[in-house]
Amino acid sequence: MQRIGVFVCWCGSNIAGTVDVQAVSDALAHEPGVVHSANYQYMCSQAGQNLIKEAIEEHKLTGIVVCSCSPRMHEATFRKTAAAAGLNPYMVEIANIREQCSWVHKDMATGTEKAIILGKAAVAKVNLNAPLTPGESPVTKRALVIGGGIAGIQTALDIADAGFPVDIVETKPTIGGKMAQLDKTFPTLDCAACILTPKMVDVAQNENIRIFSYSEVTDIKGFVGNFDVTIKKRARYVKEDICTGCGLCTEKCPMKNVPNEFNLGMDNRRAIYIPFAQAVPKVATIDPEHCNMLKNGKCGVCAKVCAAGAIDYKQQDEYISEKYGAIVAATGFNPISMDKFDEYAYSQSKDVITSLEFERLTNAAGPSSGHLVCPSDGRHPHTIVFVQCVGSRCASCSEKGKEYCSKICCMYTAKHAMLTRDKYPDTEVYVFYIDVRTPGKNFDEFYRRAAEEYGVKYIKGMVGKVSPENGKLHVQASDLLADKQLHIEADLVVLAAAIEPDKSARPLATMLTASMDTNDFFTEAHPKLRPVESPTAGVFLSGACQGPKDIPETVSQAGAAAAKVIGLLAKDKLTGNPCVANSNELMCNGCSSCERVCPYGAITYVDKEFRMPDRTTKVRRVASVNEAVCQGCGACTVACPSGAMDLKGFATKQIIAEVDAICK
Amino acid sequence: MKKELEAIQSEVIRRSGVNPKKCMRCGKCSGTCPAYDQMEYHPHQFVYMVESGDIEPLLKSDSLYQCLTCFACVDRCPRGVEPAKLVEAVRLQVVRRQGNNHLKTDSIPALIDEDMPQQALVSALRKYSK
Amino acid sequence: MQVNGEYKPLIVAFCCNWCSYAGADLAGNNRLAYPENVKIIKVPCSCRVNPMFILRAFQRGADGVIICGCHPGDCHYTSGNYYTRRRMSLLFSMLNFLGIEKERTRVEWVSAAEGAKFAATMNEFTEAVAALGENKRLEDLRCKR
Amino acid sequence: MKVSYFPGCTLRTKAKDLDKYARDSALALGVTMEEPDNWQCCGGVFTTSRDEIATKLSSVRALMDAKSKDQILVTVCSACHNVIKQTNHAMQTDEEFASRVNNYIAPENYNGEARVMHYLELLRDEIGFDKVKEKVVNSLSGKKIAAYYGCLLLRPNSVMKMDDPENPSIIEDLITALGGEAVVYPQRNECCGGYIALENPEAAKTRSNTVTASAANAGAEMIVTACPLCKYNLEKNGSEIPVVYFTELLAEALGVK
Amino acid sequence: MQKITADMLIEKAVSLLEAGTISRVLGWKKGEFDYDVTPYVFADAESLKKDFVFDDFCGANFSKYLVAETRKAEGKVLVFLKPCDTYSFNQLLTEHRFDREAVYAVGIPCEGMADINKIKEITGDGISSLTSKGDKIVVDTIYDGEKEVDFASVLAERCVSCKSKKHVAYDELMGDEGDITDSARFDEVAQLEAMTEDERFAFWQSQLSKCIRCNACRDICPACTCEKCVFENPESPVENKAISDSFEEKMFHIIRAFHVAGRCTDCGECSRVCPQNIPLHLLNRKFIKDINSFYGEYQAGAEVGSRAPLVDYTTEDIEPGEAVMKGEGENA
Repeated sequence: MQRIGVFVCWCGSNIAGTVDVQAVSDALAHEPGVVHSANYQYMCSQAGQNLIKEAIEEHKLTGIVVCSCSPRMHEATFRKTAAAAGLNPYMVEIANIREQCSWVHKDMATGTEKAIILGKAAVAKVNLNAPLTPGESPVTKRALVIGGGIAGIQTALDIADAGFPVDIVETKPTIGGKMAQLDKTFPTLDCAACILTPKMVDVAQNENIRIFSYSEVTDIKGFVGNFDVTIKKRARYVKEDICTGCGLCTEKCPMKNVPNEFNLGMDNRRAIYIPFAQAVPKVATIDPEHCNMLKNGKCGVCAKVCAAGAIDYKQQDEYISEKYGAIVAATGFNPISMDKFDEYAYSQSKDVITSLEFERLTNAAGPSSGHLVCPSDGRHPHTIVFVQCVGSRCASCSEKGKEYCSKICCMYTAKHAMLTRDKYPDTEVYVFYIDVRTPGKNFDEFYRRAAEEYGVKYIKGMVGKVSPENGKLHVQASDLLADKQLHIEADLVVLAAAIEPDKSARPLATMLTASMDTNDFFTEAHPKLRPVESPTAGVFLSGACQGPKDIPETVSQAGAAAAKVIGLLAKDKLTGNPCVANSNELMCNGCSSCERVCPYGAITYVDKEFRMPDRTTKVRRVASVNEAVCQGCGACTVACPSGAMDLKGFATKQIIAEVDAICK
Repeated sequence: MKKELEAIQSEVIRRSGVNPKKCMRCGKCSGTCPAYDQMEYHPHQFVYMVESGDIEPLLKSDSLYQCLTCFACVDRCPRGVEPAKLVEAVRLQVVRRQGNNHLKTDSIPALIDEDMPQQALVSALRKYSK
Repeated sequence: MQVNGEYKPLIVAFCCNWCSYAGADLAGNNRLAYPENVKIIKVPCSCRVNPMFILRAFQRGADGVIICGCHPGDCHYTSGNYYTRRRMSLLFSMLNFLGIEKERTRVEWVSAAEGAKFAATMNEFTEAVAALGENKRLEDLRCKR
Repeated sequence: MKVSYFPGCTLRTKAKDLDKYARDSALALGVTMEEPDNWQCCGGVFTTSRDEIATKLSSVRALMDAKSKDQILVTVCSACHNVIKQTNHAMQTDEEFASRVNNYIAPENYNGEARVMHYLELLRDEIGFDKVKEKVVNSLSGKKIAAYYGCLLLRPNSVMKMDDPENPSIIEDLITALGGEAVVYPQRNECCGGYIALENPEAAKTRSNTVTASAANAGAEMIVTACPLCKYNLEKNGSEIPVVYFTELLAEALGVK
Repeated sequence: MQKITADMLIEKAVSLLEAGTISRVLGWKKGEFDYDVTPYVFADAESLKKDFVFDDFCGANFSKYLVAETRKAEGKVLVFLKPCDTYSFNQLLTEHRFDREAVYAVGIPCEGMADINKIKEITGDGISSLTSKGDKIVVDTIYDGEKEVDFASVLAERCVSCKSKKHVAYDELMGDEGDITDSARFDEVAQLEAMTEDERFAFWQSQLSKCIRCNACRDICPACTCEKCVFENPESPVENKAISDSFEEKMFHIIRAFHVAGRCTDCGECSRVCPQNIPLHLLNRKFIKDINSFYGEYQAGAEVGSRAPLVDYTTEDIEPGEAVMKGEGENA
């Protein structure tokens, strides 16, 4: 039996003005389990708190009820008071007789009566309370960053700077991501390589950072502070620690016609390759699909020319297991396929290209050494048409495009148009736009410069059809302001393809039990207040995997995610919310209903031995709640048909006791 | 008159099954329309004018009879607006009225030659007349 | 329930901790009155409300039961109120099927900013339940006083 | 196999070749085409208006006939195909429309259960181009042929679902199967001008010339089409290269011309 | 009459026993009366030949028995599953209630089962024997001698509105596979929905007041396989083992229906075993009908691993207020 103390607060006249506090404390004194009942002007004051502490000691109270303002106001205060007097803080219940009684009722009699009932409900609940202790779990002080683009790089650098070890897992042979493929960056036009490659070198040289390139995450288990991750290092057939990156093998390899993915297939590489000069790690990789030695055992040139002896045709995929305290998703984006938009003739003409291909075409390290040429025949283009929103803001068909705005296209197109006009003043540049969206520091000014100073022809309207005729591209489009249909003979058409999350994000989200939206962008824990966290504890979001972003935004978010990770890793132990679900194994059927409604993946199943009535033992599958992950919503308790699942602090019995007290 | 136009507007929207509010004014329909140069009001204007209730000029315009029903605007619209269906719904508003047939059977013989397939005649009659 | 010979409906309101309970507090802050026979029970999330709680309330003499949670999409636990929505849609439809007056049960989404909505909802719901009179169809005579 | 076959008005008159070669080729491929009793003209164009009921009844009757025989309804003319397929789709998806149609045809009831196929789809999906290729006796031996789809075969794509409306391949694949060389050109899925030829021959001429010039530029020696009106417009407006029905090409290759 | 005979099933079972594929057989055993058939576990050919029956009175759905039976001993259990039983079988697998590997499932066709109460309505009590003959059942009674009844006229209610003749799970199929049938099983629910609130209340009040809390509906239900039922758990607020008053009757049946909502395959066993003939399946069907109308067609047990509607959601789901209106309005 509990020994309960009741403390009724006057809150000056806030409560006492409408509620007869003496009558309330008198009435509650007779409730089952109540051994002490008092009232005081301000329970939250130091004097009021002392009153409570003294009563706890004097009457050996095992639980208290404070009839006062909303628990949202002072529950924490009174829990601390109780703890200070040696009482478990979760043995405190608040009856909200201010916000939900004295302030909404005018009549003293009704107010008093309701306050008594609310008090009785709180007493009834406290009678069934049990001391709760928040679970503690240790924190592995190491972070995993999945994705080695600018988002992953920045997050890793910031975490490493705070002194925590970080691993980056990147599927490509090098880190750098999309930014490494860009030429210049808006709105300042600094060269992407000039600002990115020093950061890549920093990553390589940072003692706290390990890079797993050409690798992928294949399994994630565990929970916040304690993730167990399996990383598959794909065989690159080159010993990473021995290869010096001299590049001789990539010159001697006889397989010359492998499409170079770094240049989006616009030129070729060899079967053994280093994606680009500043790759990190600067190590060669053999592409097993094209290597003759690996395919049929005939060749071996690279091994012969490698002075360091780094080539290893027998290399196998390697699986690495590591523990992490926090995981950052930084899986980035890709332009969508242009297959479904063939009215723009992307598949029919080499001179219809995407904006990312345009970046490579203008990049000094690109397939044309930075000379802007028509990919079909290498001639200099005189008329270039840029088409905006290809597949963005497209609601007609989900297989075709994306309903959202891709956010970055307006600005990079302004950049492309401006740079083209700057370098080749003899070109005519048209930009067909629906809206020009430039919210960002110095963004609109940049766009206006393209139009005003560089003479880029911005046309409000849309291209309807591109027809490759006689080596030219016949562009048919609308000019909505002039109310005309235009026919332009262009040399090059550049499509601003919508961007979508990388395909690896969906399986990763499944492994992380992190939620995603219908477009496969990761969902944030709160769209405004927790924008870099996933609802799944210990999982953070960096860059375009959360939504379309430009570089400055990505870097800010990357830093924010790092700050959150550092905040987590700085703790030695994680203290949870003790009001968590718990499963009664004897009653659990193992049916998985609770697991399916849990938004946090906090419920797993274990096979457990049970003694049967006939003294044999049988193994049954039962639910097990990970208290460090459970947030205590209670969805599982109702999904469970047998009532095996309950919620500490809001147990079925406690709530029923409140219902009974109120309805009595 | 205003009331009447509003009634026509809702009738056109109902009949066509098109929601002109979905239009984001990109103009791709007009960029793609093969009959653009024959039209006084262009596909995107049809959508906008129906949406805003400014239907009267459309009812009087010859543009109603220039649409080829080739559905290029329908297929290429990024928002699924289907302008061709609106053009048709407005046209029906006109030709369904007594004596408003755009193409009269009497005038056909002068318009055809011996090679012209029946398909052209029945199509045109169905489009232009009631 | 009868209070001094006068019928006043007893309403049990289950409010989620994050939105609706805070909405009720805000109604108090703004001194927006609603009937005193509305009694609030705090739950972490509307999805904690088991149909058993609702039936228990009716059994013990409640005349109406209302469940308040965050607006769909705003759940503190991301998906709790979506489950509430399904569970209560089916449960209430079943109660209606059994001939229990559908006006006695309700789900309302009330955000922490909607103090006025909370008070208005409670006034309106109480009125609707009052119009039905006492809960006879789900009463338990043993629990009668 | 047996299929229901809706020839349409033009195939009975100005486009007898399109019809004859389709039937002969089908026989050669082991397909019998049965005409529904008392079919009526489809009307040439599909009126998209949801309250246009009466003009769609002829299509519905043909569809019901095919349903009752449990046969695929096949059309050769692009226009008939477009009208019937769109009508069937409306019967499947627009409940209000379907119920109004069903008021007319009561006591019978139809809700889009029949399958509609263009002859080309029949070749591709039921017979298979591989099988067609096996049956070729007179290979077109590398003749450069441009497929002209026009608008009616492919659009609206959400209903027709025949091929990628912007980058189709069904006729090209047929040409290749028959031994010809398919020429791809950008205007193959643009309109020829259609029925505008009646009132505004100039506009039709502009459209048609754009199409034929585009095909000629791409090196085509011949244009094939499935639509009598397309053929008329392209020829009438002075195509430099011959325009033939795809069925004629097929019959020739199969040795039944 | 059934197309498949007891002899065929015995032969199958014996051959599987002899081959060592299975160690025991879950089957129907002859009872005191011809219509009184009980589930039984046969361990050898002899007992099978002696007591195994299969006729128009073998309605029992064996899926649930597998939960307990598979835990009892090593080796596979042979179970004969009628089409409707296979749905329960799958649903139990979805909920991990038994080990699939411990079962050898043989799908058998079903022509529908007879309802003894319907026969008694025609022939009166005192039935001494029942023999199926084509589309007739020959009933011998101790008072009136032999009578013939049409099989079709005494078909159990759940078989009249059979939802499927197609098996959704089996290791082996005997006889021909059937199809999912176009059943009118929601008609009764719709009729009730169309009544006034007062009429509905009166209907259920009179039906549920017949309840004697024998728990037969729960004990037979393949969805009620809880290790401990909430109604028998002293820790639970609804614990109540005996009939008490009209509230408890409703409480029991509402909570039971809610607990199986989205999981109930509509096998109809609850109504079959109810000694008071309460149409309990209507409660389950109401949930199924609502689920179909609110969230799209869903058939529990149609496939293993499907996500039940109550542990699923979409952001666009119907609001409870509208749902209640839809639940009573859309009868068509």
